[in-house]
Amino acid sequence: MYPAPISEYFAPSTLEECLDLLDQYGNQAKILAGGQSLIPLLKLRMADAPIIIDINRVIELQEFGEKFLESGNRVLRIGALTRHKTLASHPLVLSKYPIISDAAKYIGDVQIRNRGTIGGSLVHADPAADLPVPILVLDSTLRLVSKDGERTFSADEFFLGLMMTVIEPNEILAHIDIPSPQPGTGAAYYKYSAVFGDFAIISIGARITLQDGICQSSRIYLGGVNPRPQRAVETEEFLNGKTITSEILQKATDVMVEEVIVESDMRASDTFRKVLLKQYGFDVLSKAVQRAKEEQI
Amino acid sequence: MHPLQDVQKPGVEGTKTIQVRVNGQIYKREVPIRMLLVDFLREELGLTGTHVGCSVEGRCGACTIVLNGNNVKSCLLLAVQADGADILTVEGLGEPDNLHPIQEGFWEKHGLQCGYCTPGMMMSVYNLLKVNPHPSVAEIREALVGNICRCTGYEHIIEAVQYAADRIAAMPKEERDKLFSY
Amino acid sequence: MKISGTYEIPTNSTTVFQLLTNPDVLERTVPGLKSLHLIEDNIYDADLEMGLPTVKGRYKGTVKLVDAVIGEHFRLIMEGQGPLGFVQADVLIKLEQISENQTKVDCEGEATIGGVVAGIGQRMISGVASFLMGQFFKAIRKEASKAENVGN
Amino acid sequence: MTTVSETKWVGRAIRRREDPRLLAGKGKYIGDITLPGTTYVHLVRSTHAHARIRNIDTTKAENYPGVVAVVTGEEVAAAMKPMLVPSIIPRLGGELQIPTVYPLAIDKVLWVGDPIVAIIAENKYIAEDAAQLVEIEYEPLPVLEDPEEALKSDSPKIHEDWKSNVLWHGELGDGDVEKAFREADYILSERFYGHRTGCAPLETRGAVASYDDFTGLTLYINSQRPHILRMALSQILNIPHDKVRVIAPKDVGGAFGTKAPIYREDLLICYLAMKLKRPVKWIENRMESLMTIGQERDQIHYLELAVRKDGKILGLRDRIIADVGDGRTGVYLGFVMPWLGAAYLTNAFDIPNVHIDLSCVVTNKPCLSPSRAFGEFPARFAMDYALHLVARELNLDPRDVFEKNIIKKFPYVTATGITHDSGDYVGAFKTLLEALDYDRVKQEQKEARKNGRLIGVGFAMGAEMSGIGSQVFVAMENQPGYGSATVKIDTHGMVQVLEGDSPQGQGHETTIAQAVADELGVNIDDIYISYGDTFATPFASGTLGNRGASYTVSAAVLACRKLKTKIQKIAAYLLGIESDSEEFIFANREVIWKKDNSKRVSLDDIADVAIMAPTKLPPGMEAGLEATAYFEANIASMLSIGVHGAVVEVNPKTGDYKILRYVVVDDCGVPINPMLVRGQVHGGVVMGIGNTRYEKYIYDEAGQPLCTTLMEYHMPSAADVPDIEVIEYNVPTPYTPLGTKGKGEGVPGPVPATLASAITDAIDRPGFKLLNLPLTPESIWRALNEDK
Repeated sequence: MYPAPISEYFAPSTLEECLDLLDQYGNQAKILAGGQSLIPLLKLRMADAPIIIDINRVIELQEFGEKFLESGNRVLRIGALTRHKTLASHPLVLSKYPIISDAAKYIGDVQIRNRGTIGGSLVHADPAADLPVPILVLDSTLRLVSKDGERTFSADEFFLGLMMTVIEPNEILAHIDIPSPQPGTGAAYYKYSAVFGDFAIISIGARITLQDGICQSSRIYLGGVNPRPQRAVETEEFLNGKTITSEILQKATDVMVEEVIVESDMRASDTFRKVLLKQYGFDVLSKAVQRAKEEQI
Repeated sequence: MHPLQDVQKPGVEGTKTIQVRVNGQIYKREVPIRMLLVDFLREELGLTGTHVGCSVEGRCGACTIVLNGNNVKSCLLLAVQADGADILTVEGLGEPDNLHPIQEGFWEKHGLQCGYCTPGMMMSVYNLLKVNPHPSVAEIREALVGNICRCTGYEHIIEAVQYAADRIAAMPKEERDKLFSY
Repeated sequence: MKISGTYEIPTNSTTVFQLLTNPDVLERTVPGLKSLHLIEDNIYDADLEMGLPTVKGRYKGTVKLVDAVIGEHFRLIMEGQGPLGFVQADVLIKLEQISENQTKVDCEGEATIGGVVAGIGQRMISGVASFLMGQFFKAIRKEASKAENVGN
Repeated sequence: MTTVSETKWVGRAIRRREDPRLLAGKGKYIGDITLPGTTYVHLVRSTHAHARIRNIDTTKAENYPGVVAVVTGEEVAAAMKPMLVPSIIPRLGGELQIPTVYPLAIDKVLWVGDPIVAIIAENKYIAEDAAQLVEIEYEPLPVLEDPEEALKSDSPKIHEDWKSNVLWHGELGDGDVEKAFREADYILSERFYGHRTGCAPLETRGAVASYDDFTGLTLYINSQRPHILRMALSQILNIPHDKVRVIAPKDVGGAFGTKAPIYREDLLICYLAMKLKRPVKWIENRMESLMTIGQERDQIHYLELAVRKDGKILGLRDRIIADVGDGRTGVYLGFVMPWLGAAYLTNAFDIPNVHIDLSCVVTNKPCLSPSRAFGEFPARFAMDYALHLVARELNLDPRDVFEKNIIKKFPYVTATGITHDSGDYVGAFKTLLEALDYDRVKQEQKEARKNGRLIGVGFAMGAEMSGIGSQVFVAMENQPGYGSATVKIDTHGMVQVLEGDSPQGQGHETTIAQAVADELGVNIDDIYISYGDTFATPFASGTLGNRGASYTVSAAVLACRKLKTKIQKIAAYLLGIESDSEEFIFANREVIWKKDNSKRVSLDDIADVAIMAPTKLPPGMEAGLEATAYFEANIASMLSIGVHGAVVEVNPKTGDYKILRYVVVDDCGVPINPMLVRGQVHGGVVMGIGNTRYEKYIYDEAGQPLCTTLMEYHMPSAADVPDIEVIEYNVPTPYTPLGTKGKGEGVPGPVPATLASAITDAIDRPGFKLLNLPLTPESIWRALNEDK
């Protein structure tokens, strides 16, 4: 299974060059980052790429680290070319944002994590992929750039649906900014899959901010359940303002299972997905709470 | 039926000249842009130790190589992407009369049967032992998720990795470093 | 695979019927439809690029409108074949006017996807189907508003 | 002084001799073989499960630059006979309907993946480009996916000229079944379902063919049985046998049965080479592989057991309905596997009264092809799990029910006619329970339950065939069952062994050499093994069904013994001894007179005399040092026992389960190389776990295969499976020269019943049963919530 003929290959080393190419070729070109989804699609001839723009050499897309924005807010900036391997194991992620490594360390396998990028994963927007959920849970901001300028979206605005995002053909995702957590915040992610490292049958990501044992705010997203990671708004509302006990988390899990709209496929039925959400929802919420107490998201 | 017009016109086949270092040797070749790296290694360079098992999505890992220090699947890369890269394939791991401890481990512990997954499997073991010289059984199992073996049930592969780890641990540091120069 | 959906269109059922059965409108509204030519009564030749923005398949085939009762219902039978396989759909579309300029459209049917797409994309197919139906009815709503405006 | 024991190789866990080349990346697999001027084939396959082909337009494909030829079904059919020639049709009695088969579809397709058009191009990328340009118009026909539907008399016929959709129907059994059921205290009656799954080796199929008018056809193919294929090619393609040479590559990337049949593509590739007079290469891609080969096990058992209240099984009735797919794959036709599963249904148990009614039904799926635990996988599940259900129903310890029913006297012939040669099945079973620490686990189970943890223990048996002798094989596959080998001592005193089989990772280069080294008293490095080339090796049925250690090794041993007689005569003559032929010891590359150790001749000298200086041979003796032997055991068939046990923990909320321990007690007669035997058992168990829990070929109602990549067909990785413990419990068989028996083929068989019984024991709730495979967490959760 081999790709159709490709007539041009560009490997720009600067963002400017890259944006020029996108401006010139737009629709005809495909951006090649990690290639772990694009190359299979090309082999299956389900995607067509007469022109390939390989962004692996673009320095500006490789930023990684904490940064102060002009607003004075501190963020974790993750360049679009950051590999899953870094997200799974970087000390900064492990110590301050473990929800990201929760998700990144079980993406596929070592080889995929060595190659795959966060930008590729988010733009591909596979509903069962691991990274969209924590990015949504952390209220991240995604910066898209093109020759025409920049656009910034919240993660929630970025994902439109099944494998669809707001990104335009002449744009590229430059980086993701994850806001520094408020004090007392913890977050966690869990995936249930058929075999180790496989796409999620269900995944759950939760962030909870606690003050004096009371939930100040929360954010919960569920992956693998339908065409786009789904926010559990009612569950969040249920938790907000409540003193967190194990009983409350159990009830919150019930609310979550109740509110989520789940689809069936051959990996699992809708009913069984709810069984899994019920089983693991509580664990994820508990872990988020525990991390809130330890100030780790 | 009416012809499916424009989409089925043959695309124009572009080519590009690349230079790659494979197992210490430099190769310069003009390749079609669409050529997969695994085909470049196997068919252009004749390094047929790297295998293809899943054809599409890379799940099987038989084509695993070490590229610029990381184990990756060579069926999920275009050859042109490897321009300027430093690659290790199974052919560069050891010599028949001077096997790498990983190869020795697989031999001693019967870590292979049909041998088809073995080259890719050993590339993943290479990457594992480079960063984690004393892996636990669970760590070995997780490090090999990207390499399917259909013969061994993995039991002897795990023993092979442990054997190699022990052998390597017993070596002086310079020798160890030489074993993991990729 | 079952397909179903309910959509509301802001015009009366006769207009909705006309929109949904008018090849010119369909050419504008069906996502990915490249061309539609009448080949005999109620049977059209269609060239369709179906899928998502990033993942597409090209299909060539026919669209048939049968059992049509103006303003009430019709069946849409589609068949397409392409390099990636085939699509078949048989959908009963029922119209119910719920107010003067509001019509409820009920779609109920079966679709079969065959070939490469079925073999690798099972967990995605129903998502793609509902996305495409959503896109279609969104476009039809626009057409309906246009028609209403013209009418007014 | 040299003793025999010092040179003994059999029984030693030595490293394999094939490994250095494989470890260095120098293995030679089918994909590595490319001849000068090679063209590449890509097949356009049906996207419909059942349809008439209204039109095929290949014009654009033909005009695509780099395309050498585009070929459709009628052209190929005109050049050959229908593929199912009499010599490859099994003769198992019963009622058989045989489909007409040609390499490419003509007029009609019967399953998604049915090959329709072959594109031949200058390279493989171009062949695929052109495939995109082929336009096929289909007229869909009703799709039959359910074998029970297909059985109904008003069902459409998949093969229109047949009287029904039943490919084969027949009955097996013996004894007074009616009486057994009349006298039973309890009758268990359940429907068991085994899903479609199989072996899928990591290397797909592949072939390289070349043809010229002088040497004829040469086909390199990763086949398990090159000789059988050669014979069939000659007959089907109407080429004289001497103009057909089949060569299996030195290295084959696993097969597990899937590379044993004669496939339509094999014939096609040969035809294309003959047509084009250029080498033609086809390497199956994974997608076509997952929709074409390696699918097995798909059957329903309506099983009834007549049981005495002490757990003794008095009789068995089973109605089996097997979904054999389109039934068009050569040699097996999809029905030999279910038939064998039926023949082996009673497994390791003494059940005198048996009646089995087997219907093999065609559907719009690919034909079943053999997969390790050939035919036995669903049958083992039904039989052994049923014994556990009996124990639960009668409130007996399943240990006692098993022990009561296990075969104790050998040889034993089952009611279905299968001969168990020898062994100690009860001993192996008891060893397993000891290894599991059964009583303690049962105690721990009680403790764990108090803490809300559900632990269970289960077990099952597998009496696996260890090769099948001609008595059975001739009927089963119209082919001999003997093992064959030629042993030659060359001019340098090196020993060459030629076998007619063709291994795929089993380690023949090591195990055969171990046996031969002992026989001839040479070092293992003095021996080289040749196989795969039908122009150079003796005829044999191929590497399959655990034949290696039972039959092929035995043939090599017998060939050595034939040769030894001659060598001893030469030695006696050279030493000037008056001696009977049995008076020499073979050790250290020397032939030593037992009566006087100082009288010895080196093998090199004997080889030199026999080959290079025949004038020095005893008067009248023929020159040369080689012998060929065909080994046939003096019994219809040999079996070897494996007993599996597992301890699992189940989460009753999700049905998820974890295997805490998996233990196998295994008998292979005499292990030639215990390390290799363990490897076989590990691999077999993990494949069994994959097939039981993770792997399923799923079809939708339109017959579309939904698992056509390894992202959807979930082979377990190292992180998905437990450690496997193996305990040897070997009883040498008296029916082979070394007491050896083949091992590995049947290992996956006992896995589903082992896991199902352990899970059932963990749940321990009246009425809870797992009657359908696979055992996924969701299926267990459903079973848990259905019986409430």
